[in-house]
Amino acid sequence: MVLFYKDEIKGILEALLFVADEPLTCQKISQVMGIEEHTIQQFIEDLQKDYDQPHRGLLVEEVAGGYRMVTKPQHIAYIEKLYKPQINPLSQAALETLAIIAYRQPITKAEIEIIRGVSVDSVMTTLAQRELIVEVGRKEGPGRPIMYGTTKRFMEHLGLKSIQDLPFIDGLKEK
Amino acid sequence: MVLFYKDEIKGILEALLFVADEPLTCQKISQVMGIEEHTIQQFIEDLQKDYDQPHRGLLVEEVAGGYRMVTKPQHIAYIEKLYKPQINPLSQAALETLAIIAYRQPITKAEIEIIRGVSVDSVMTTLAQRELIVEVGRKEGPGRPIMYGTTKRFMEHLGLKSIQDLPFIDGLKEK
Amino acid sequence: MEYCVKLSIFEGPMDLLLHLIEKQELDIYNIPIATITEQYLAYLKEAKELDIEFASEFLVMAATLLSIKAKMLFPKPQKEVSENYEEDPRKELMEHLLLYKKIKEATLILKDLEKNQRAKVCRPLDKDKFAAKLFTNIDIPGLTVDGLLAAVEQLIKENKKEFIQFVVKNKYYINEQIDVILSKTRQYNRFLFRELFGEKMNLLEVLVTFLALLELVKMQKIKVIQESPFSQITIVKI
Repeated sequence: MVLFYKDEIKGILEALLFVADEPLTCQKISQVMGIEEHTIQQFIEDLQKDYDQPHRGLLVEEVAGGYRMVTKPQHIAYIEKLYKPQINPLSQAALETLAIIAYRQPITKAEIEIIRGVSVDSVMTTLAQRELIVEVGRKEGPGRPIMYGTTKRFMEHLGLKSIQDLPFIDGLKEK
Repeated sequence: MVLFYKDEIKGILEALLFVADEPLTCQKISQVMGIEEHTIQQFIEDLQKDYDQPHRGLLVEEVAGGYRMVTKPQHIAYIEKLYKPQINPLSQAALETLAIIAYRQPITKAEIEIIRGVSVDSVMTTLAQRELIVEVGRKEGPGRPIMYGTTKRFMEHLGLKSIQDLPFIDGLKEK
Repeated sequence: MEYCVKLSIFEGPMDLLLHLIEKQELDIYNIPIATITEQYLAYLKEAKELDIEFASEFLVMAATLLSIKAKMLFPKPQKEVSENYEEDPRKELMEHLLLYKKIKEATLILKDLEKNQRAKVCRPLDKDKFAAKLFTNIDIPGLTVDGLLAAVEQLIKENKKEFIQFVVKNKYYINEQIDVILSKTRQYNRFLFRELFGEKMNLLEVLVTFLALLELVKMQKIKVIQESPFSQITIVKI
């Protein structure tokens, strides 16, 4: 058992919630801080009360059995304004790669590289980050390479229903 | 001009700093919120005072001409228990090379090699990959060699407000 | 003197030289060059270093030291020395050492700053991923059916065999689309590519129609106009 000042516990809790990239359970925080879970629970409730005040822009929400720090919903318009100009258009290389994946999925990176004749590492990373493509399985055979396909988000962007709606998939699958 | 409650401004500021992925300038915040820069400045100072309180785990630091939200240094031990920050410290060779570039910029690779007495090829590549240095022009004279300088990322890495914020070392800056 | 350390603990010959000088509290402004050369060479001899490239940088310094030592031993004849100024052979090395010493100081400062900064952690945030979540319903600029078609066009232009194979495999369907386009040209002299589709078009249909379009252009039945990349494609009857 570690001894803390009350303020210190709140500060550490706030710092932990800030850096966590997924909801934190009381159990996890308890392990990290060496404090009992029910104490953590109390302090989180205390923290939530602090955050409730109108001059605070964040809140601590309970989600999926844990807690996470998010912005208050009323500020979303400003966050969108901050982010919107930062969304870059897709490059020609990204569009070409996306076109190949869309028509030939599931397809491995090596197969895409054969078609495009260049390395597609960074382009694939960009497309995956933007949630336009996703790993859909592994190809049988040596090395069992990862196969990629397009996402629901990709379909939404193009106003299309779903991958299953595409005809002639069988014809595309063979080479 | 938009009308806000004082509390609301602070809340929005907190939310914006929370979601930003790089230091936010007052100018940028001013654009997003439609409030004058000097008002933003005042509210950031106000926010910084709030964060100074011992029960808060975060702070708003001025870095590279903007502001960003980070955890307080005294909580690092708990954060490291939860999550390994992915930023690796620089090697001695990289730090030494970076020190030369920071204090003598703009400077060519050959000039750095004379000072260090060793080849700096691989170190320069590392520094460039980490976006800590960048080509800033070419030197007049034979071969017009590339000159290097430090970047905004460099200031962020070391927590400098601006390049003038580097501690003064007598006789180092001029040649 | 004991030489139990490796050369690689030093950042280079300057670092070693500075280390020897500071360890013995020698005066940089008046370096006992014979002594320091001897110590430096002894160090090189004892240090069992296998990396020749690294060691060679230390040897360059050894040569410099020996040359300075030689100049000190054999001063220039009296008449060649200018009246009011006598060049010290150590001057350049002295200035270099002073500068390097300051760089070491600067390095320590940077190291401290880095250490302090590493104790403050930013939120791990993937901008693109975050933006993707924020704007699920907003178009990514450039990602339109037309944009994708432009990319396909580019691929075909570059003669990618995979796509040609695809064209061959779907010949029948392409012929069907050729008929669709031709029947439309009988009604209109000029229309938009987009008008060939209903509101719900599917991607493959768009692609095949596009290929049919290229086929018709080749057959010189139609002309295709696109003002700029990603803009609307206009079909004109010839």
